[in-house]
Amino acid sequence: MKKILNAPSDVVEEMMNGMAEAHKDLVHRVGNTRVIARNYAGKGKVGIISGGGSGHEPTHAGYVGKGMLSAAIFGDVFTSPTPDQVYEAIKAADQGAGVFMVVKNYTGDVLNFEMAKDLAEADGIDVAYTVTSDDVSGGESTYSDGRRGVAGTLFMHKILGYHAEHGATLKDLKEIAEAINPNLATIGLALSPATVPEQGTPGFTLKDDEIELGIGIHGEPGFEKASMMTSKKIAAVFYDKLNAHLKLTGEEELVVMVNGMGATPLMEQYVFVKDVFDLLKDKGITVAKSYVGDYMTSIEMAGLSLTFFKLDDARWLDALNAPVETIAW
Amino acid sequence: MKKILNAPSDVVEEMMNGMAEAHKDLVHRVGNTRVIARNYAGKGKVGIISGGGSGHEPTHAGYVGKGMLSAAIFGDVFTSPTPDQVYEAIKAADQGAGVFMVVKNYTGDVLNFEMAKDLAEADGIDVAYTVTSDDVSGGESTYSDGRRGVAGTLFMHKILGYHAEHGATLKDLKEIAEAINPNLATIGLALSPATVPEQGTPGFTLKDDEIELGIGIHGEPGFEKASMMTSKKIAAVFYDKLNAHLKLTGEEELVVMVNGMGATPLMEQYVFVKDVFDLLKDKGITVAKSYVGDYMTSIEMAGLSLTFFKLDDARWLDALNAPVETIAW
Amino acid sequence: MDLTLARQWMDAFFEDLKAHKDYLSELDNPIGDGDHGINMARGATAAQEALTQSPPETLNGLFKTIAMSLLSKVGGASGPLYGSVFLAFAKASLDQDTLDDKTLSQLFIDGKDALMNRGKATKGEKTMVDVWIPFSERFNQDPLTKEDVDAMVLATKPLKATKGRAAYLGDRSIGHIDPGSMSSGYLFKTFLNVRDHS
Amino acid sequence: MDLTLARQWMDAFFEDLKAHKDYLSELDNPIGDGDHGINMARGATAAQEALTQSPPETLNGLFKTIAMSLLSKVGGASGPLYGSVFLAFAKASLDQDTLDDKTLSQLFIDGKDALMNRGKATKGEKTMVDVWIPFSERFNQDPLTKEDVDAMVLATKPLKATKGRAAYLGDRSIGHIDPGSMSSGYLFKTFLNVRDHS
Ligand SMILES: Nc1ncnc2c1ncn2[C@@H]1O[C@H](COP(=O)(O)OP(=O)(O)O)[C@@H](O)[C@H]1O
Ligand SMILES: Nc1ncnc2c1ncn2[C@@H]1O[C@H](COP(=O)(O)OP(=O)(O)O)[C@@H](O)[C@H]1O
Ligand SMILES: [Mg+2]
Ligand SMILES: [Mg+2]
Ligand SMILES: [Mg+2]
Ligand SMILES: [Mg+2]
Repeated sequence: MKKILNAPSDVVEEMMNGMAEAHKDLVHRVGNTRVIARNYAGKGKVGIISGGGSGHEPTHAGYVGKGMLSAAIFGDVFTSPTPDQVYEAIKAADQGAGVFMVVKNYTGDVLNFEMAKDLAEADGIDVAYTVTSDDVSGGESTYSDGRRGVAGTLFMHKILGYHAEHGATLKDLKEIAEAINPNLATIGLALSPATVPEQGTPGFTLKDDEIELGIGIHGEPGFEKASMMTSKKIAAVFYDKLNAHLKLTGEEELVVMVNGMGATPLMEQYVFVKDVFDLLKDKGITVAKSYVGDYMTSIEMAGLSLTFFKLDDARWLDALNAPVETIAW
Repeated sequence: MKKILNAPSDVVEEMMNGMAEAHKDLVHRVGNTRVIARNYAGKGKVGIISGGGSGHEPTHAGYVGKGMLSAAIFGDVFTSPTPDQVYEAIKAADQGAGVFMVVKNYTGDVLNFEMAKDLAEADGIDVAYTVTSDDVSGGESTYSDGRRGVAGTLFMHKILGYHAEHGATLKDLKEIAEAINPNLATIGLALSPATVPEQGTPGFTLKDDEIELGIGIHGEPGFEKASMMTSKKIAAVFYDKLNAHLKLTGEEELVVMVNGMGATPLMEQYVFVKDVFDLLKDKGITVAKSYVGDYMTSIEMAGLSLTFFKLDDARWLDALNAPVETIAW
Repeated sequence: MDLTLARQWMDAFFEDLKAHKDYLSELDNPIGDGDHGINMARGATAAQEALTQSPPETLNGLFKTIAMSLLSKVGGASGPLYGSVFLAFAKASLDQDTLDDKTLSQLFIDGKDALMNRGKATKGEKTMVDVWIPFSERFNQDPLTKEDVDAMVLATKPLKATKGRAAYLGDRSIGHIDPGSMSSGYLFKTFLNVRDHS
Repeated sequence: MDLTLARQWMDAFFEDLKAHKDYLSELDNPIGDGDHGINMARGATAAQEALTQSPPETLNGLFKTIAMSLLSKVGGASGPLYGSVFLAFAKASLDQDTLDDKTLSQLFIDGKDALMNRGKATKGEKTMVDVWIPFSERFNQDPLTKEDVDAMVLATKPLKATKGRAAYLGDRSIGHIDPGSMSSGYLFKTFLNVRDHS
């Protein structure tokens, strides 16, 4: 393992401190907790929080700021945060109107956030939450744990953050979140693995010409190992998977996100997004907006994910287009 | 070589098209040229252009937009653009007040931009330029080619872009550029190499526990191969190199940039910037602003660079703080 | 089983978790994210520290301290799950100085119920539930041995996961031992060991 | 040397560049960025295409077409440098139907001057200037052989670079052949070959 670190066990602490100090105009670390909160309070408005294991930077703290998240919780690398820390974020985010949690669908995340909700409610803070599950690599799983929350979650952050800033209640936000979730679909692939600093060895291995399709953001295996293929071919495979979920007719408007997993250069991401655009054009589908870059990473994993967000509601686009004051959006 | 591509020889074309289409609200490709220009014209103002080899994304096109660059030229990967293409950018950027070129100190870049200037002047367009040379890995070289232009160049883009937007003339910009350049100092390191798609094999090799200090953004060897060391130690080595050039007294205000080379996750970059902050605090030096992220990459090289920008002129900070409308700043 | 013995049990469990840290993570690699050992070892260390710092004076206090340590240190799925189990243990041992066989049996049943309540997993979904159900059910019937526990853990191998991270793998989860079941196995085996050697 | 022969020379040069594409890039790896072969081969292909598309009818036209192709296709340092060289060749052969030895000598001197003018490099800085100076100076004196050219190219090996990318290496540039000198060597050797076999 070759990484720029001091002690591997201190990596989350040190990263948090670096982040808070580098961007002190926007955010701060809450005491000694695993929480980074925005400086802008948003008095009287619902706070939006999110979090999960570390190693997905700039997710989540990169999206903390006016118009998006109120606070983010850092778990250990690839490990859900603990309930006491989520509760710290709830307290930091609460400005009198309650706190809405955006949880990605991982058993650990769901359980820990739920426990934090129990703790907060015992202290009289209203908490509601949504669980995103945009990953379609498992196909149409009938069991709830089969679909992970991945990069599409960021649209949830952005849109809920916009509405919270404009005075939405917990109930409003829950409704908006439930309307959004079925319109999100993401699929990813890996070319090379990530190494958790405390583990020191890669989470999986791939041969020289091998890729893993449908991989998760923690290196969870995908639906298929395949030989390296062209960008055009990957775009076609991904399109089919996303389409199987979204059932596109050609009438719809999409928001597209190509998300780099960490080590994949923008060069490849832009080559790929062009192939996606060409495919969508063939199908007659309109791209209303697109995002390309490292939004939700998997440490230094090489690979990318593709998210389609079907714009069932035209107001979602306005919410996406609104300015925010964050580190990384 | 495992990359998400179609034909390696088409990578620049395809990347440009992807970039232009993904961000069509901000930029467009100029015909079939190797130029991406901003949609905002800036009538009557000096245009600022920059460019170089591809493979440094989001540099340069990511910084094209209102308040920063007017246009960017894409050379082949790690290869200077040709004079005819630079000339296309000059034509696209010229809004009647001439064009200012920001050139990084590489023989190829300088020669090709100079030739383009000759071409443009023959057609009656006024052109001035500056050559940035912020890389201090060669020590205080007496020969002009010893110092490369690297990530510090981006502060030049930002500040000149701001002044151009506010009506500065070519002459003004040349003066500002010459005042800035000596206050920029950058030093980088690599943990693993980059592969130019058309070459297919890494540009250099490093052993499992080996790093290269002072590396350039094209994989040019640095001043020393060393064993892997802690982030704190790297910060100390880099500080000494930058200090040798800037001769810091402890009185000054700095802008700090930690720039990821491509494959190095933000996690490591934030750990490292914290060590830099701690060092600067010890020396009594104030950090006025800081940047952390992949600003000027070297395809999928792992590593980072550290830039100190000494704020000799307080107006530079205002220029840095001004908003821009670009893909990646 | 009194406080001293229960404390011995817990210490043996924590030592086992730390000793098998790498092994538990390795089990988590092919069907999870390779951190189960790290998570549990972190929790074990924290719990041991908490117990040393303010040694509990009751069985209830022992299990509660452990529950809070695991909750706040383990993270991942196993944190709240084991946390809930030990909260249930604490509840079941409230006002008890020693745990007789009947209370112990209830304790394991309550632990299993808390686990299933928190995690919503049922039998056969390839989670630690699949060792908690047989262990708590058979506890009162047979004289359970360490070999029995090993067999329960091993029985998770052919299962297809439909809960937890391993569920993302579908059929590819078949043929691997469930890491959480292995760590629960340590809990059961250290229990049998302490009980049988006292 | 008339147009036909000059065209043969140029074609031989381009074929050499393409044939040694990988070798030239390999030379550029340790002291540069490993693209000299790619750059020159790209230029060679472009020049050959341009020459096929509209075959030049004069020596001046031949060299000018090549200059423009290299300028617009090579990129890197070598693009404008070779571009300037061939622009100088074009100028030196203006209104000439054949190149006698005196004109040829002047042609190489003008090429060298254009190169030095554009690149600002002087003797001993480990650039192609270090083969252009001896070749153009000795052209009129000795009957130069391919072995002489090889020796000139090899003589760049012990030099320390102070111009171009290799300058970033300081002392570490010593001990490597300069790639641009190698490609210029191909230009000289194909010249000698075409001249001597006609
Ligand atoms: N819903 C659930 N109910 C019971 N146990 C579960 C559930 N989900 C996961 N587990 C257990 O948790 C173990 C994984 O724990 P761990 O690796 O620490 O957490 P994570 O999966 O978050 O990385 C699995 O082996 C399984 O036994
Ligand atoms: N200032 C200069 N004058 C003359 N030749 C130079 C100069 N700088 C570089 N060169 C030549 O250019 C060659 C490198 O060309 P190339 O690799 O194609 O370009 P780049 O260095 O931009 O990648 C060097 O080997 C050297 O011979
Ligand atoms: Mg985990
Ligand atoms: Mg080059
Ligand atoms: Mg795990
Ligand atoms: Mg080169």
